[in-house]
Amino acid sequence: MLLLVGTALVNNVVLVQFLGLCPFMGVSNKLDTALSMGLATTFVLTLASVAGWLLEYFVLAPLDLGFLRILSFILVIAAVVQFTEMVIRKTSAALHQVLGIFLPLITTNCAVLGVALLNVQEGHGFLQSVTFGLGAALGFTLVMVIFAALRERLAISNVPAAFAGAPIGFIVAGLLSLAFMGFAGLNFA
Amino acid sequence: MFFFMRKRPAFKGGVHPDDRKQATSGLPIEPLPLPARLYLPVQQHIGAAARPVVTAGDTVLKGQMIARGDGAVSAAVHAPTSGRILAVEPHPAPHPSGLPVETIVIEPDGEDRRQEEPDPEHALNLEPEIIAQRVAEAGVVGMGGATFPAAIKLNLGSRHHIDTLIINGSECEPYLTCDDRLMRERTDEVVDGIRIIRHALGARRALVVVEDNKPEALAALQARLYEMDTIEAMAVPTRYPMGSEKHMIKAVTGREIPAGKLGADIGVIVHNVGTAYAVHRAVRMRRPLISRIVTVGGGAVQRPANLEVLLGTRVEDLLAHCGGTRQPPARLLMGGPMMGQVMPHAQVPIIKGSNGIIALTAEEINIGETMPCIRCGRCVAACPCGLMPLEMAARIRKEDMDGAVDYGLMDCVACGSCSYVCPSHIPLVQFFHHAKGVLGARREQQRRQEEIKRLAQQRRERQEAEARAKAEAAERRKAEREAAKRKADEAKAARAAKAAAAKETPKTPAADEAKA
Amino acid sequence: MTQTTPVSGPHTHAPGSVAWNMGWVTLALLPATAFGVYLFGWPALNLLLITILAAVLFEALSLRIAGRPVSPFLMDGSAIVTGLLLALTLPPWAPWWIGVLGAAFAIIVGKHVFGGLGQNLFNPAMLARVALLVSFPLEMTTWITPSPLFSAGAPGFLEGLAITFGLTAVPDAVTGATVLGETQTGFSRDLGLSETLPGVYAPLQQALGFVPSSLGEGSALLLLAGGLLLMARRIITWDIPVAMLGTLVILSTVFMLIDPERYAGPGLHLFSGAAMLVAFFIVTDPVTSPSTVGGRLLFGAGCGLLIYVIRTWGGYPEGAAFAVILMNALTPLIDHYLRPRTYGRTRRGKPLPMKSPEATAPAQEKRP
Amino acid sequence: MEPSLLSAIFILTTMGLLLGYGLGMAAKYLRVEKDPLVDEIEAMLPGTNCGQCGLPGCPSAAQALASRTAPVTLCPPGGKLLAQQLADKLDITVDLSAMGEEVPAFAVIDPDHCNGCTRCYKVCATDAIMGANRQIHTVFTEACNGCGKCVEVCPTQGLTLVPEAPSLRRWHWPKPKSA
Repeated sequence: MLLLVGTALVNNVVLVQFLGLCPFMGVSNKLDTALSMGLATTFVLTLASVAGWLLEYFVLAPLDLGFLRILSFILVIAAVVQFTEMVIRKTSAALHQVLGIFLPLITTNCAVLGVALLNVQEGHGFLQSVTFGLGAALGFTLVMVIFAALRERLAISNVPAAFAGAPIGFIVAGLLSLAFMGFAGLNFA
Repeated sequence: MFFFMRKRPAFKGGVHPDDRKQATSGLPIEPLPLPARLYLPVQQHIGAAARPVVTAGDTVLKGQMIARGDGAVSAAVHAPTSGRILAVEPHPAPHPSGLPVETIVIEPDGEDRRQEEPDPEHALNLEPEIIAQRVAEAGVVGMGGATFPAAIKLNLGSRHHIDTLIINGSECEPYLTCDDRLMRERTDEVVDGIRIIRHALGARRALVVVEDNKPEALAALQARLYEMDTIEAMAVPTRYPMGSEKHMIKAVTGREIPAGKLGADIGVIVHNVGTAYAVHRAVRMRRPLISRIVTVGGGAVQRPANLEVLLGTRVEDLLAHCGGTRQPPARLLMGGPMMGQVMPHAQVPIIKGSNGIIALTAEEINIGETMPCIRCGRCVAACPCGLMPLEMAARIRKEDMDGAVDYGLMDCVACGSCSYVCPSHIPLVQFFHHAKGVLGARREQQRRQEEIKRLAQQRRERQEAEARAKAEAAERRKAEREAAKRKADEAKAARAAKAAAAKETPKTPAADEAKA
Repeated sequence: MTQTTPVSGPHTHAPGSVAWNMGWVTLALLPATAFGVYLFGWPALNLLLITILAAVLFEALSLRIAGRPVSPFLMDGSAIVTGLLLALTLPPWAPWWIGVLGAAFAIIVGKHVFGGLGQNLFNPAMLARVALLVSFPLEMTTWITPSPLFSAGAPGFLEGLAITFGLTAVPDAVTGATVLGETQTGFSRDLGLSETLPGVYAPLQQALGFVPSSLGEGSALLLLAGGLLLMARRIITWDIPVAMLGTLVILSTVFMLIDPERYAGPGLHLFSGAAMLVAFFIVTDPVTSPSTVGGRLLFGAGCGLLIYVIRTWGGYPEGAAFAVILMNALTPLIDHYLRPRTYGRTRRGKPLPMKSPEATAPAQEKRP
Repeated sequence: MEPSLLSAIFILTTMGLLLGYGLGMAAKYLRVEKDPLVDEIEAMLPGTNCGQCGLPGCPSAAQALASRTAPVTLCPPGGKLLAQQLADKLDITVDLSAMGEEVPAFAVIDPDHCNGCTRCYKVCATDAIMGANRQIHTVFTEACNGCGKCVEVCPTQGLTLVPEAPSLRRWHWPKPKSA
């Protein structure tokens, strides 16, 4: 449980470890698309960390094919993402049309691969890697939703033309990570 | 200190503007002398404009109908006095835009000869339909400012089970005292009007609702209603917008009208005190609606007063009667300061819905420079409909009208409480009026585009039908020509065969040629 | 001149304006500021004036760059309030460039980048304080033991100028740690509260403010008085301060009952650090707090919770600034979901169901 | 070839095959027909094929919009309203302030110039013009959407596009100035 809160808040995937920034900036214009993007990434990320662990301990470690780790992880993640995209296209074409290019882009989302690799690097057991993956994904979704609400508020306020759109988005993201520094050194000892 | 002991608030939100009625609440109603000209617009009510039935040069009697209601939702217009019709032409309408409206101009002849009127008769044994029909003929509309044709509400009685009739005597707008004076000086006629309306609607009980800042009116009504069991007078706390139909129903019965429904759907109908008085004169006295009581007030008026004014009298005549203005008013309003409208100039006529002419000075308006919205939430607390004015205004500012509708723009009754409390002096209500106007224009454009798409579709089908018909016709003609050719070939072949046969029998060819 | 162009809506208005609000906020802050200046002497006054002046200058500069009319916006006093609030949270003898840099960050990045008054997402003063705390930890944590203005050890006017403009180093003898700082170091040397507190914490003294603290946060009682004045004048609403201080008290009492050695009591949490200043003057900033009562209650409770979490388990002794910024980030989310119930609709927005069955019985037969 | 290289190639190929097969099955099971977007956009367009967008007709305009090769402001008869709807549909934000708050305009025939040549009502997409051979023609303002094709065709310049006069019914409040 502590690990879950730790990865979600203290070293949040996006704002502290700066992973997965491109969907974070790209899909956060509207609150509901950000939420669905977050959920899609949670689904993929948790599956990826589970698959990562299985691959590591049943295939790569016994045959010490460590060098294959990134390649095989990416293969599995791509498959899971492709599957997710098909499910979303089938269930709601509107959502698929809105998420657009960012859905297949989850494959290249550095948070997904990053978390899977971190799992192996930290030597997490099965349960730990699942909670780590879930915590990172929940952190990602939480921050996506907060950031989307902030950007929706910016959309209706008259931001000066020079800053409108992406620039103010980057500034707010910076300030948000400044705020998340407050959680630095948080330990429930 | 006794904050908690106050009984359940009448409704959420609302504001407490200083009512500033002292200037005119003590003054009795005084009639306005006959003006030189009367300008009667054909559009004095909600719904379709009335259709004029007189032309320039006709002479009319007092009370004669000069424009007939057009269609279901409309109201007739009558001549306020006898005289000659000068013209039926566009004149400036009593509207902030200053745009013209079709107006019937009457030149009074001063004799005030009345149309022969059937004598008054006992109204309470009339059928509701007849009452509604008389009210419609008399051109009675909601006198509180909404000007909705009253007859339609009376007919609602037959289609819905009405258990409560509320007579709105709250008059929550500052400065206005016309209803107050009406209730005090003409209590009997008002009560009689209420009995007629209650009878027409078949309502179980009727409540006359008066705000507690008008004790004399309340006392007058209670004295008169003492022996009646079905009609009572009821005091409600002074709070703006108590006069709004939705909030009066909530304050009196505790029930809320579901969104998109009418008061009648939950068994409640609201009429203004002025409407009750007009119904009394229409049904019992058989007099059409030709005059109304108008409060002339505001800091810029020399001598504020409550005047009984013929419809069509120009505002400049009222102001002249009240001694003109001490200083040019910052804003000349028709109606109260909260929901009233700015008049472009004083050459606009009084119509059925104008309950007040208020000439305000700049201090009274407390004009402040508009600053950006600081999201303080006072407008959210003040909104009696439970909306978020700041969010709606922010979206309208960004031309996102649908976003404003999602935040409840269509539930807004434009009472003005939010703009009243806004520390940044933002004209929130004008944003909402603008948005509703744009959405109305869009719906109109959408309707026209569908219409044009249908026409284009029709034309295409007509052209295809024509083309098909032409093709078939060409087909048929070709077929006929072939048939004809074929017949001709056969005939030629037959003739050739006969000719050949004739060669073998030379003796009879001459006869054949002569015959052929 | 009579109004001829169409102007809609109410033609009368309640008293009050943005400048009026800001004026009252400044007034309510004066007692605490004066006490802070008295407590920490000339350097504190210098820092205060420099910060406010810098804030006003940067406001004018930003307005000119944005091409906005300078006078109405400058006169509304929002820059003065931001400068004042920022100065009150700084260490009393901080060097002048801390004040100027903080004012620049607050006004430019905190407010005008978003589009000026009313458009910013985070409280400018707190944003600047967080930025300064993270970038200049040393200058931001040199606390001074109080040496009242004209008492013996206090620096004179010239010395004050020298300290503020960094000519002479701050003598170590004078520095001291705030109570929260003391408890933090105590835990790092795993001393229980019973050992560290007696030497440092005297409740009455703490409340009155004769303790090392930042410029304006010392006297909790004066801040409380200012806050109640604002509430009485209806400039701020009661919901956020009550929710925040309430949550802080409840959490600290519960945890104190669990383990008094590890967790400080409500008294210390309320009267130490920035709790009072934040509760009445910073968290109630209308621009960055939700606009519904329910939203504000949740917002206040969130601030109280985060302040407690960061103070007790976090890395920084004083978490108020971070807590405010984090909750400001949540405000758009709170406003999005917590909306008032519209008349005639259920809380989810659907029209109310028709309670009494639609009796369409024609009126005839029930005629009396 | 060391054994680990061999096993690496073997593992990757099997995983590739396995996952490929799994996705193939999923693709068949989750198939979706033609992209319904084009028909929806076409349904939104006025359908008068007036060609003012520079494309031969509304179906090809819909095609261009779906493939995002044409801007949403391409359809003058549709005006600002259609542009806004198309922008929402294709989920692109577009700055509509460039399109003026246009007032609907109608064709009006100047009786002195009209010689009844009937060229205009042949080309009118919505049959808004009525008139027989060598008779003076009139325009139904209700049916005319101001596409302007008849104005070009008229030999005697008798046809002009006139904006609708402001009326009390169509007037609405201007947007207030905000600080």
